[in-house]
Amino acid sequence: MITVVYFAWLRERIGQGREMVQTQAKTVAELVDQLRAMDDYHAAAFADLRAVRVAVDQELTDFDAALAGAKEVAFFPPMTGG
Amino acid sequence: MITVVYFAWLRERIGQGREMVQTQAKTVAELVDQLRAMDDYHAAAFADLRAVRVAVDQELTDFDAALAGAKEVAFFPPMTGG
Amino acid sequence: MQLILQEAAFDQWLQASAFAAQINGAGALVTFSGIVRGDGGLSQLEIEHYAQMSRPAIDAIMQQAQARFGLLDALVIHRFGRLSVGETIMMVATAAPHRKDAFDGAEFLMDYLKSRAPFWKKEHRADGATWVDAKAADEDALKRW
Amino acid sequence: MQLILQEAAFDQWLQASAFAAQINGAGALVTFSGIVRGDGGLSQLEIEHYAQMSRPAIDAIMQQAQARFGLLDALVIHRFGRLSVGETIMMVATAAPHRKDAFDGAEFLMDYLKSRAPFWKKEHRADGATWVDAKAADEDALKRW
Repeated sequence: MITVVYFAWLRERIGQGREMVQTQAKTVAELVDQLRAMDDYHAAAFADLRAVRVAVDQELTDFDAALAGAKEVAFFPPMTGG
Repeated sequence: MITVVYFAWLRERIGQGREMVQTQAKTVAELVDQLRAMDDYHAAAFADLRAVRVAVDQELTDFDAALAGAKEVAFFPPMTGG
Repeated sequence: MQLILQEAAFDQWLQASAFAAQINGAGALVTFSGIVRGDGGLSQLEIEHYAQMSRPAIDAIMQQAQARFGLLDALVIHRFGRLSVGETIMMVATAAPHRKDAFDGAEFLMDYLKSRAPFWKKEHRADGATWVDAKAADEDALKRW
Repeated sequence: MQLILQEAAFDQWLQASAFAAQINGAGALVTFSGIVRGDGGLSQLEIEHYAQMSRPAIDAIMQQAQARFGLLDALVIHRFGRLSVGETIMMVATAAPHRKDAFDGAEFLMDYLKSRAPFWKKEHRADGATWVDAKAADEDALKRW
């Protein structure tokens, strides 16, 4: 089980900010494939990965990153802080 | 008659901050030659012109600048404001 | 170094004053404040953040800035929640012996906060709300560091 | 825009607060303050200026900065006379719609004040006093503008 969290328009498109996901995904990319297959909302959120950033256990990373031991994966648009 | 003013170590070396000078100098460089000839203090202050900056009527300029109509010439080291 | 993340408003000049008062040996202090602008009929700016990540991410950016520019100290305050036009969104303050490091440290912090701190802005207007797109210029700004 | 040249101490954060309060439409505020450091046993910093020239020279620098960076407003305060360690020598504040212009405006003002405003610093120590030499780096800093 892994916690998946969403922010900004990804959160809105998916309709929730947090969900628990049972997964055998070895990488972020595999997890994204699994999430896309869940329903149209997830598919829409992940339609264009160029607009999506990912953090594994609160560290920015990329879609190739391994998920071994990961507790929380976050998906969000490019950041607009400051 | 022209007012000549000095700042920082030029003022100290010359021993005064302001003097009135009767001059026919056409440029700053000619005025410097005249000042140098006045006494050893002036000669010492103007020994190395690379270390001296000049303003004519409160505008930074260079030693070639004309003095026609000038009221006040200022000599000082490179500025250290801020 | 101090990092404050809060929903409540803060007095940036009181914070800057307290920051300055506890520093020894600084020759240069720089502050930056970001303020909500009312452009294009904006009524409110909503700021969402990833609370579990924003503190460690900004802490890491601050440590990088301190090491790289020899900062004597740095302060970051960033709000989240809903802000009105004219309110201060965030501030950065840096202290260094000389001006270049204080300026560079503050600009480095701002450039990284813009594109690497997990905050997202949503602009509310009379006719709806839209998420602010990240600007290519902000991503480019990181390249000079 | 406001320029204050005075011998008396000033409260930089009170000044910054007043500056910020009267601006409309700013998205970014930057302040810089220069402080007397006690390096090498310095006891006092003496600042001499060319009073008839310093105001028009700095006014011209401020107007250049405003035009070039689209500043909404700018403030410069510069002291002269004798200052003790820890005292604020001068400050600059800039306001602009976006952060890059506010930062660039403040750095431009500082770079020009350093090398083009008629001020000279003398460092007083237990064993005597010496005029501060202009740094090649400060002259070089002007080349980027």
